[in-house]
Amino acid sequence: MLESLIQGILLGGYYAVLAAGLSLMFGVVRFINLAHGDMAVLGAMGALWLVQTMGFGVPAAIALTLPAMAALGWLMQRLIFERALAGGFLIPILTTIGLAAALQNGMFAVFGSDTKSLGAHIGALSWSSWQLPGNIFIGKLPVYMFVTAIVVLGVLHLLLTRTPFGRAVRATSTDAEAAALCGVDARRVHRWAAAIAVALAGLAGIFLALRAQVTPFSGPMMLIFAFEAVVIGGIGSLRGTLIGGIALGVAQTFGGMISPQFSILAGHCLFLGVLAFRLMRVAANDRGGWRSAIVAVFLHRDRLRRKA
Amino acid sequence: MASMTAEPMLEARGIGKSFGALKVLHDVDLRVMPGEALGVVGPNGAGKTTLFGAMAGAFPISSGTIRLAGQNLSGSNAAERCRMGLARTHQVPRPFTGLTVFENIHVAAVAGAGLSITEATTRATGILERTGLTAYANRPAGALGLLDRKRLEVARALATGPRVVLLDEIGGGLTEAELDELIALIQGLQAEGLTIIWIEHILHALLRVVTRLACMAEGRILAEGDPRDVIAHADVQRAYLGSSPE
Amino acid sequence: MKTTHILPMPLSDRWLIGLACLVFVALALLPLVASALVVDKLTLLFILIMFAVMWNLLAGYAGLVSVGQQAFVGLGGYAMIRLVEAGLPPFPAIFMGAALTGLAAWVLSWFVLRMKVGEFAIATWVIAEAIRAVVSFDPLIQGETGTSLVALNAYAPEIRRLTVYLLALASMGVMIWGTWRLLHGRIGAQSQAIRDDEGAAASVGISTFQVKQRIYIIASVGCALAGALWLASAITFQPRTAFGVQWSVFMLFMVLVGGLGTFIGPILGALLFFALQEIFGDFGAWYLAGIGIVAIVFALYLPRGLVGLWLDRGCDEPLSMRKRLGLAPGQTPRA
Amino acid sequence: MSALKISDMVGRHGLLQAVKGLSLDIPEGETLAVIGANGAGKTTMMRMIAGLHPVAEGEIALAGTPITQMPAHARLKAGIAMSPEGRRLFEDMSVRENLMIAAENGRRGDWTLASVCDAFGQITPLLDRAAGGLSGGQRQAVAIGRALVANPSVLLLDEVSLGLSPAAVEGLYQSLEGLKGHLTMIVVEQDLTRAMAFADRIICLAEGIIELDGKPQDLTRQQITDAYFGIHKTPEGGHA
Repeated sequence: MLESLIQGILLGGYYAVLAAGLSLMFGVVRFINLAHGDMAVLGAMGALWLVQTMGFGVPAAIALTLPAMAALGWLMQRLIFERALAGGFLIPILTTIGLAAALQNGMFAVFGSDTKSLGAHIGALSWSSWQLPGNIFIGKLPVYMFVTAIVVLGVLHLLLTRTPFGRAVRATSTDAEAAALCGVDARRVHRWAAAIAVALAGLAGIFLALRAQVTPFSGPMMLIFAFEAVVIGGIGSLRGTLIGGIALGVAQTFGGMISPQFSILAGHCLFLGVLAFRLMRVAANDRGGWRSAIVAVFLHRDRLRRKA
Repeated sequence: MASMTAEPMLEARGIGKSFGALKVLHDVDLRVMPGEALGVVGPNGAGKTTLFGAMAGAFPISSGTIRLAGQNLSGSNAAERCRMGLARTHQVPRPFTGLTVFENIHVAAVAGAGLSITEATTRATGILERTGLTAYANRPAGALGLLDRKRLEVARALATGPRVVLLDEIGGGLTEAELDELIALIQGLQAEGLTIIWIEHILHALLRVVTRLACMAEGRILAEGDPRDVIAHADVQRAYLGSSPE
Repeated sequence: MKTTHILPMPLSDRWLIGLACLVFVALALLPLVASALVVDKLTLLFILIMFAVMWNLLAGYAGLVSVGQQAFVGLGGYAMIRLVEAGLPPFPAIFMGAALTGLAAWVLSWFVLRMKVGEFAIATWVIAEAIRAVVSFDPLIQGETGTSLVALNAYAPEIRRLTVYLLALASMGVMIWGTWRLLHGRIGAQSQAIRDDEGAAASVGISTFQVKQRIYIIASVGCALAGALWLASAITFQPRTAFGVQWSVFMLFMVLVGGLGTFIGPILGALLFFALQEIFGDFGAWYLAGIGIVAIVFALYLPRGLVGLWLDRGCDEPLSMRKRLGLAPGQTPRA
Repeated sequence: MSALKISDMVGRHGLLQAVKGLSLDIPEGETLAVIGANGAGKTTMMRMIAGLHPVAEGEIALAGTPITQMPAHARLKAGIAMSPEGRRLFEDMSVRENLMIAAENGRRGDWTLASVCDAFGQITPLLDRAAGGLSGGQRQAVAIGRALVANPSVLLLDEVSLGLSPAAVEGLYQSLEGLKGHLTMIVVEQDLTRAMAFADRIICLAEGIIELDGKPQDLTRQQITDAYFGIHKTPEGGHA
């Protein structure tokens, strides 16, 4: 029980990194990137290629992949997303679904369909663990990944709260016009935000490759997990994203205790439950709180019956 | 006047509305008699459009009651209120851009007045004629100019077979000639006995139609009564122009 | 002279409909001469057209952009399997299954139709995933392994092929004709009004929730029917395939390329998609990646699809939903 | 030397013409007050000068340099700053951060965080509070401070006293008095008395055009009221 809880929390770090990029894109650029998961897989594939084909070490591969992913994000924003954003809400959805299909199948064509993992390249780290009192085993790799996640999110938090760039990002996301009046170029901010978001996706992909396997078609599931973490934690804050990621991780590990298939379903259920609760709360507030909402629903039904 | 003793056509009592912490309407009372034309004026942010939204059911109100010909409207949504005879136009015209002008009016006649397709066609044709939109009947509504968009707002509201229409700044941005046409249309509706509430900041246009004027500021009704008296009212002058000299 | 009538359908549209009826009859007779391969391929084409028409109804006419229609594709197939297991003959089970899926859509509609656009797109997808997970718990389905509709093996392959072909053809015909009638009726104009401006639609007396709900349920039943027919031709049911997001991606591609929100667009899009698959399908993944890039290009540079190219040349939309009013010569626009 | 020159400027909201061919020449150091009813086009005009609203036709020149096509963020660096309608503070950020953003992205000059706090004394104790929790008068002070700290040559103040208590308006104008003459100011003010007392020159907009333009001492209140309400356009008055 306690072991599952700890594992769930550690898993949450990975989900939080995955979700942070999506949340950043949504919060700052107001862009829903349905290819976010596939970009994560691309990052993983890039690192795998550097290690397996080019013979780099894992740390070097990570150090090379992340800047490349950031550059890719900047270019995507510049070449595709900016144009899609001008077309209302439908065009970004269509564009990024197309992008997702192109990435998945392109990676399949280039890298093949076998599941790949970086696990074989990090030696004992992939399976060694610490033993805690009470016969609890905690894997070293999950702990290192969790710590990395916390550090990355912490640095991102400091970047957003303490630097001129971060102020420009937050200003643009709350009120792009007012930010322009303060001399902030929203397009430049958006490009850099996209760069960070895609680099974060790449890091999440590498995490997945380290702790499990990736295939070219892992992206959609990663996107769903990222969305779930974002919605559970609430859009707009890194702390919320971390909490959402951890909640998702814990739900999945507890679900996994019942049966392996139930693991993912438990996450979906948590997500749908949170969403349903929010929708009901909005509906209730519209009618002046829970109590009057219930009264209104019943009154309403009475009148409809009278009409019929 | 006979209408003085009759039941009000539309009556708002103690309407309050808050958006989060911001209180936009404070205890607003407003009533119009059948066949009456009431004008509403007031500076930016006075809560005029919010009051219309509250009466038409665009969002729930925080307090108060609204009655249409004696019937309490609380708990009915915008569509139901429209079918009960309360129609509105929008300050910024909101045509269904993917439909033609004729279809915009037709869909309102079918949904708002419950007409059959054939009946709605007859009504829509008549309304096109009245509002001077016949020539544009088959054009997409998104391609209309501003005056025609405003006419379409009125036309669509009329198609629902209303007892009361709420007109929200339908005169803004029009040329003098366009404004004259619009006023003639509204005067015609008034002559047919339709009850009208009209928010407008073009005072000279409003004064040609309404018999009573209400001035709002900061979510409250400042003054109400004969239009000339309301304009001369010190509070109204202050709300518009700031503190009086000396 | 005052005119108070809606113009009859243009002559070109009448020709088009006449032609479509001829094609339909020809397709009904085709199995007499065509090879088994052609019949199978055409069955797939009919299924694709059904998907495209239903997704267009949902997204193009009612503005409900769903990435989760695979929920109903899969549920249609699953319901069919369950009904056959309960003793129903397979072919009636196709339709019963679709009807049951409609019931599920009715339940879901209370939840999903209250969401905003972005939430709706993703939440419908997550719901599809959740349903897939639940379905794979069913011992009959055997988790990811899936199961087969062995009951269909009771029929001779030719009979089965022909029946599925004719059922698919008939279903497609009913769906196209039904959509046509639906969109020409009250609900058609009302749903488009909601798509253009939901608040304004409510203000002219349109019951927005009810209209959206009906469209959502109809589109779900349509997808379930097409999904069950697909299962009847493919026989094997695997949750990962039946509930795969690729169904929604295909729907979206066909509708986008053909012309979102036009009647003929999704049919054109389905034909094009089918043709692309026939020509380039052998390139496998590269072909699918190409489809993705085509989708990006269309979304960014030709968002109104192939029909948009036609409209941009100032031509009228073929088989338009527009109600046109007959105008006397003096009543034509001044400008 | 004109600080800002606007020639035949037209601005649209979709198909609506909100500003209909407006020309205006503002000399350096002048304080111009803009009055007019709702929908007269005041805010659209201000937004067009600041670069937030596209100029459909016409030209804007800042100290002789055309800036018509320049985006808003670049105009700040060129020397135009605005306190917009509704203040538009970044509510989740502290007052200090609100000021820092403009300071970091604006021009360098005499105005710094410290000198803004000196000029608007009421800001100093608020620096570390969230902007969302301020009163109307405090918000307006911060919004003006945020515009000043970018060291503009032209300062635009939209709806200066809208929604403020009389005491807050009084305090604000006392601070603004100190700015007069040092930079060019365009002020949208609903309070006519205030506008006449404060500005060097007044224009009255009605339905997108300049209905009246003159020095406060040359204009009567009656002239302004008529221009404002457009009462001379009633049928009895005939079309002017």
